[in-house]
Amino acid sequence: MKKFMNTAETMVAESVEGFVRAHEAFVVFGAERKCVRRRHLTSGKVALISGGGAGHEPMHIGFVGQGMLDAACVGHIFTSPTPSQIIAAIEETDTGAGCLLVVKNYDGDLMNFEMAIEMAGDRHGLDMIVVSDDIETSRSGDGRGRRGVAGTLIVEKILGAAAERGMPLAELKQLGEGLNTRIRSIGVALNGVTVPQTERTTFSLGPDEMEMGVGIHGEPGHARQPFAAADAIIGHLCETIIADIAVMPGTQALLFVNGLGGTPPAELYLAYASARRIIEEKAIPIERSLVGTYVTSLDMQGLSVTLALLTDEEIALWDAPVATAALRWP
Amino acid sequence: MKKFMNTAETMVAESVEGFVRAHEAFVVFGAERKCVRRRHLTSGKVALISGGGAGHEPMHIGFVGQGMLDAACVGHIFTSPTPSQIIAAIEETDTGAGCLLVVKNYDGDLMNFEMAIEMAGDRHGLDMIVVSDDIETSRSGDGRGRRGVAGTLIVEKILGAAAERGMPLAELKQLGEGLNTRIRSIGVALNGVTVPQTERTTFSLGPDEMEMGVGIHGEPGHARQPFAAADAIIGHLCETIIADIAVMPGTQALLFVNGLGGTPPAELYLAYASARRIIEEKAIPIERSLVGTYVTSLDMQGLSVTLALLTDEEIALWDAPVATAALRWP
Amino acid sequence: MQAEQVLVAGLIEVCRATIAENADHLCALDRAIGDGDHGTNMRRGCEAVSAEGESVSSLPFPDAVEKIGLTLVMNVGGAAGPLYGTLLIEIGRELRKNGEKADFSLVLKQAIDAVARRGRSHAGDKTLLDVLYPVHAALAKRSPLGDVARKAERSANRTAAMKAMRGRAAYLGDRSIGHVDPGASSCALLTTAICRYLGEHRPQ
Amino acid sequence: MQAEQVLVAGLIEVCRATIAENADHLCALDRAIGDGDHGTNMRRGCEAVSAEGESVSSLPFPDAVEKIGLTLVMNVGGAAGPLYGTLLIEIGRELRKNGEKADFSLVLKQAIDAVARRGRSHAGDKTLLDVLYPVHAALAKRSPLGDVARKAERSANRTAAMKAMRGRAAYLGDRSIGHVDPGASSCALLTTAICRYLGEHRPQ
Ligand SMILES: Nc1ncnc2c1ncn2[C@@H]1O[C@H](COP(=O)(O)OP(=O)(O)O)[C@@H](O)[C@H]1O
Ligand SMILES: Nc1ncnc2c1ncn2[C@@H]1O[C@H](COP(=O)(O)OP(=O)(O)O)[C@@H](O)[C@H]1O
Ligand SMILES: [Mg+2]
Ligand SMILES: [Mg+2]
Ligand SMILES: [Mg+2]
Ligand SMILES: [Mg+2]
Repeated sequence: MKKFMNTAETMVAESVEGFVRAHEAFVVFGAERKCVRRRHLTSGKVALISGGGAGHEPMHIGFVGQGMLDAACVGHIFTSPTPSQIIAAIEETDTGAGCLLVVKNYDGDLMNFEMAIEMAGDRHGLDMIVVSDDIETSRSGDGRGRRGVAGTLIVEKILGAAAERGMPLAELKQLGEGLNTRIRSIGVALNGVTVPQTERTTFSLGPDEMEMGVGIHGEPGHARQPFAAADAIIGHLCETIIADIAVMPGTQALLFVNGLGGTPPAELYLAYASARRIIEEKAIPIERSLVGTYVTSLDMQGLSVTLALLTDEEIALWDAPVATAALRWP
Repeated sequence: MKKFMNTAETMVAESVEGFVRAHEAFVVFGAERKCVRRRHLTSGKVALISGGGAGHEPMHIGFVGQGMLDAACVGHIFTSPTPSQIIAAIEETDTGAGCLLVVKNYDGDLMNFEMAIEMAGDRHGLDMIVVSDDIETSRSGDGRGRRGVAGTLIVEKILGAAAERGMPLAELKQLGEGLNTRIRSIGVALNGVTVPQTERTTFSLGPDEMEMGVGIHGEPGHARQPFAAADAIIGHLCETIIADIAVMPGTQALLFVNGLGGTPPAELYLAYASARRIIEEKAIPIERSLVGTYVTSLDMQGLSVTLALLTDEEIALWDAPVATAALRWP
Repeated sequence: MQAEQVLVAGLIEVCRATIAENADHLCALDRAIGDGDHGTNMRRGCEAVSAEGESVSSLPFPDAVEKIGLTLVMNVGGAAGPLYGTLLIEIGRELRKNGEKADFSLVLKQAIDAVARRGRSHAGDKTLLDVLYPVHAALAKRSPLGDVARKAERSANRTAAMKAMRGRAAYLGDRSIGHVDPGASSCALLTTAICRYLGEHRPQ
Repeated sequence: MQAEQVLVAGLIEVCRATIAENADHLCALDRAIGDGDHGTNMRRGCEAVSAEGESVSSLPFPDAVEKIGLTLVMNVGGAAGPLYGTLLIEIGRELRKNGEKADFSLVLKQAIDAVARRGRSHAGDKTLLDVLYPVHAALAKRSPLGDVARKAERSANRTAAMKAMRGRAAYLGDRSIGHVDPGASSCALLTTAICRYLGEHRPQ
């Protein structure tokens, strides 16, 4: 395991410290460093709060800033933050209109955010939206729901813009829930990852193998397959997505190719070219695109493809200004 | 070698195609795809052109756009583009004020850009600036000069802003040359890289080894060392830089921690925290920061640290608006 | 110190030691079907509780148990924090509600049900509930502590045959079969440690 | 077809084939002290020239050589493109300048000097110049073609002992010692192939 770190115990704290120092124009630490929050809050706006385990950087701290999140809580690696952190974020950012908590669909995350709401709900207007875009985990049909993965970025961007425009809490929740039904992601890994605390690989792949359907916690996916050409891999990912999502005539899509941490930009762009070709062949028009390393699984080599079907209003919210460390446009 | 690609022959073209499609608001292909250029040129402005081998993405194509480059030429992997490509870029972007070519200091790049200037110099006002920020290659003192690595981004950003303000060709060249003397970079790699055409690793490291002083072409560096804690590695990099650069009282620094392709954001931020601590201990104030994967060496795990000592004017040019795929601020 | 305070301090220590010894093993179980951190999570929780050990053990027993639960919730994160936290918070609250004469097995039942609600989970989902329910059953029929511990161990091992329906392992579907659930394993380890301690220090 | 046209077409083909056969070896040499692409670069150049073979070989000999050089420059990139390109462009130009009676060894000398200027390099810098200069010397004293080829091979091998002062290998400093320079090697391979072809088809 070769990682740029000092000790496994201090790794997350040192990395978040570097993040905050590098982006001090956007963010500051909350009290006791329990969360990272916007430097300037907008009074009377619903606060948008997210969080999750570390190991997915730049998500979520990289999405804190004007037009997106108000605060993010970072847990230990692959471990949901505690209610104590979430309550701190609520207390620092609620300026009167309440807080919407954006939670990725994992039992651990759900339970911690729910406990925070139970503990702080008497003093704040709070609600929660659960993102569950990972198609692979919907297959067995047990109704456990999907994991929340890269699609979370899209939900946070669009809700962030809506909150900035003054949308109240209940409407934001509704917007987010509608959106969540129209976002699908699926991932592929070329290697497992090493969790620094244990110095062990979560799974290991041979030189000609890949793991299909992985999430962002180093968990194995649904099938190990022989490694293949990009068009074959991306074709499989895209077709799985398209088969699972209800494409209406007039639909506009956002295509997001996301690197899992160890895959360089050139390969992501090649995968994007492939995905775009395949999806356009199915007569789904790609109106917006995002390519980059935004939602990671430590240093995993691999990528995920996300397709979101958006309304005109949602496209406008996607286009609205954002000023965060990871996403920025005027 | 597991890479997202179809064939080694088509890899670069497919990746650049994906890039252009993903960022069509900023860029278009030049004729015959010999270069990638801004969608909207500014008439009467000096055109800033750069280029180099592929394998360093998002450099340089990711820097094409308002406030930075007018065009970039992409060669084969680790191979300078040809004069034919460079001339095409010149012809597409010269709106009357001439072109400044930003070249990284490699014999191959130099010769190809020089031949382009010889071949097109009668029809266009042309000049060239050579970036050579890599400290490791200055050590043997043979006067070969240094390689151009991550510092190229800083030169291109600052010259791009100056060109946008209407600075004429000769002054731009002078600005760039002055700047180049005040930028130093040094890199470390945790693995070698595989060039897809040959399917061989450029060098291979044991599980406890690292290579110090690497460039961005998979070349070995100046020494193989046992892998160490981040503070020790980054300390060595920073001290080498500080020992080589003339820090004046009142100096303002830009600190840039750059990922070489396979290193995730979390580790880069940890390295940044470490570098910032070490450099501030030497009483060099860090006024600006950049952390991310901008100048890569295929999928190399590793990073480089760049320190640039800037004047007030250069800081203002760094802060000036930029709208490219890789760097964007208002 | 009162007997109860000694008991609380002793239990805190015996749990901490058990988890510390088995943390690597729990991580290995979690690596197979989860994200490899269950041992680390549990250790962090036990250390946080230990650090507060003195102030906690000076509280009345129900308050001490509730406080331990809250400390777990506020320090562990992940799934384990809210689950073990809820278990202890509810045990503490039920004990307080029912006063001196509380029937521990009824108290435990209330708390386990609260854990199931918290996790939206049921017996057979391949979680720590698959140890908690059998432990409750054994206590309800007043089995000796040694038998309770053995039942906990056996129940944990039986999760290997189950297909996970909750927690990260559920995402693996059938691939989760054949592995012992880490939460079930930590629960059995803690049950055994507690039973042994009580057997030695508070013979029934 | 005229004899000269046949000659040009034959030389193009023999160079292409030599490089195709040795491309992997040249990449391996370049991997050791450069960036591993010299074989790929040379092959791309030779294929581009081959593709234009017919139109090129219909030109007068000096123009054909210059055109080949230009094709290399416009298609190869890297260091090899401008270097081999300059060599052939200058040979073509000098031949044209000096007309029918041109002394090839003088022409070659001019062209090699142009290559050295292009690369800001000298004999002993561990580059293809360390083959070109000895080849010129052998031609100047009218050595038989077989000897010229052998001298080229020996000179390429001798670059192993040199410390690189130019090109990517120069960045390695002393670590470049002990490896044959890829450009010198391709130059010797091409010299040998050309000498053999001329020996067979145009006995002196
Ligand atoms: N919804 C749930 N209900 C009951 N138990 C659960 C649930 N989710 C997870 N668990 C238990 O938690 C254990 C995993 O804990 P841990 O690894 O600490 O958290 P995380 O899964 O967040 O990494 C599982 O082995 C399982 O016993
Ligand atoms: N400045 C120079 N002068 C002369 N020859 C050079 C120079 N730079 C490189 N070379 C030659 O070019 C060869 C490398 O060519 P190639 O690998 O195709 O290009 P690149 O180094 O750009 O990848 C070297 O082995 C050397 O012989
Ligand atoms: Mg976890
Ligand atoms: Mg090259
Ligand atoms: Mg876990
Ligand atoms: Mg080379």
